[in-house]
Amino acid sequence: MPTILYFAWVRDMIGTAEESADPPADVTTVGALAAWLAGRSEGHRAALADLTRIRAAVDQQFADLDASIEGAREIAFFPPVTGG
Amino acid sequence: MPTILYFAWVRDMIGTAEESADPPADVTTVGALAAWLAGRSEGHRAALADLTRIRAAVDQQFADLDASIEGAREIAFFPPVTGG
Amino acid sequence: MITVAVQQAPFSVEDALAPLEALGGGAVASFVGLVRSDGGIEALTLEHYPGMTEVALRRLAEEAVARWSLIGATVIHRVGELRLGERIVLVATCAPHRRDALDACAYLIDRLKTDAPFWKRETRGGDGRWVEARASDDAAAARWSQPSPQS
Amino acid sequence: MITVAVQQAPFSVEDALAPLEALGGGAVASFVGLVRSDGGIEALTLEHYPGMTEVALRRLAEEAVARWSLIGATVIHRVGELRLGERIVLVATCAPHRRDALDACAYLIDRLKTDAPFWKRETRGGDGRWVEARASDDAAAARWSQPSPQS
Repeated sequence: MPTILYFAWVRDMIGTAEESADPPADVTTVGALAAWLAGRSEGHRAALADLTRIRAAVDQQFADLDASIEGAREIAFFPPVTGG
Repeated sequence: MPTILYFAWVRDMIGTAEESADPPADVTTVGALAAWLAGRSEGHRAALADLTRIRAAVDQQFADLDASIEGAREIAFFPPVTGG
Repeated sequence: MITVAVQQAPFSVEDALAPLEALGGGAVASFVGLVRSDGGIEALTLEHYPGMTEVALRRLAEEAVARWSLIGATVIHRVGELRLGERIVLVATCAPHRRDALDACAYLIDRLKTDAPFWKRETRGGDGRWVEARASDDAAAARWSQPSPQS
Repeated sequence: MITVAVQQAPFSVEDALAPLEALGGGAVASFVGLVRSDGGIEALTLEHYPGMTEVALRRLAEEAVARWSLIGATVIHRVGELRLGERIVLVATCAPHRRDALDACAYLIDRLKTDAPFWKRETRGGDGRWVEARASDDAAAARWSQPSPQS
């Protein structure tokens, strides 16, 4: 059961930085997980409505929406990065 | 009557860092001045024999061999620069 | 030699460069990014993804070291609350040839902007706002993916 | 803001960058060149053309400021006897955009190598020898004469 992390305005909108998730078996990709998480609350829905504005990491590596989440321990959703 | 300056190995070979010169009227360019100075001593001849190895400045601005020395107060001869 | 630090504390450029200078490469290039006022910014808050950040920065540094045969690379990135004029980031490189050090330094800051999990929140007139990513940063990072972009 | 110094004394990178960082540009790039051992060099002696050197360096800095809309540029070059590992030169630039700061920094060190009247004499095994100019330095400086060399 992977840990889900949120950063920056994704976290602000969802209202939590970390939660656990036990998605159904047919949720196998990052994008499918986001869509499934969007049903959890109004905040989740608002934050994850437009996935073009969202980036993700699977086990601390950047991952596309079609990346597999199989066996993942930690999946993070966040806005495009703005460091430096 | 311009002051002539020499730097680096040009100075070492000539044996002086600075001298004055009163070239004849037909010596009007940097290259002609170098050829004329070459006659001053064995050191001058050796240092200024191959002008492809020599760079020059007229009044503290880099100058080509065909640059005019008319009215110049200070003319310098030196090897290609190697700073930085 | 690769050094990566993600820290709240300010850093000294002199101290950051000293280990690179001591490597004997002869050429040390560096870039420092600072909080600038840009239309009334009073402060920046830098958030990051602990754990992933350090790994991402180290990977970027390793790529730079391999691509330009660097002797050393250093990345320091601050997080937390930063005031106007404070240093945010330093990247520095050491190589035997200046062109390698300079190109690798540009590469590191360009890639850091798009490939390390940091997020800026700026404060203006007391109000906070998350900074939007810029297409120009994506373009700057992308130019390093082309073969021989500098030649 | 242009700062040019030709000096025997060592310099601090921290102190050299501080005035540039204080300009509020947000992006400060710098390059430091040091004496490296290169096959047994024990020391370097840097000679220059007093008067002309400062003018030449200031002109290079002015060209960089104009070409990249810099807010500031600093060049410090040491002369006299330098030991292994000592800093020889620092060039640094400040701009609102990192690309301008980085490109102008590369320009300054490339052009300084061919357009400022310094000469290096190296000592190996007690023997002194004037360093020969390198064709690669001419090529590096020449690339800035081409239109839009970086794009």
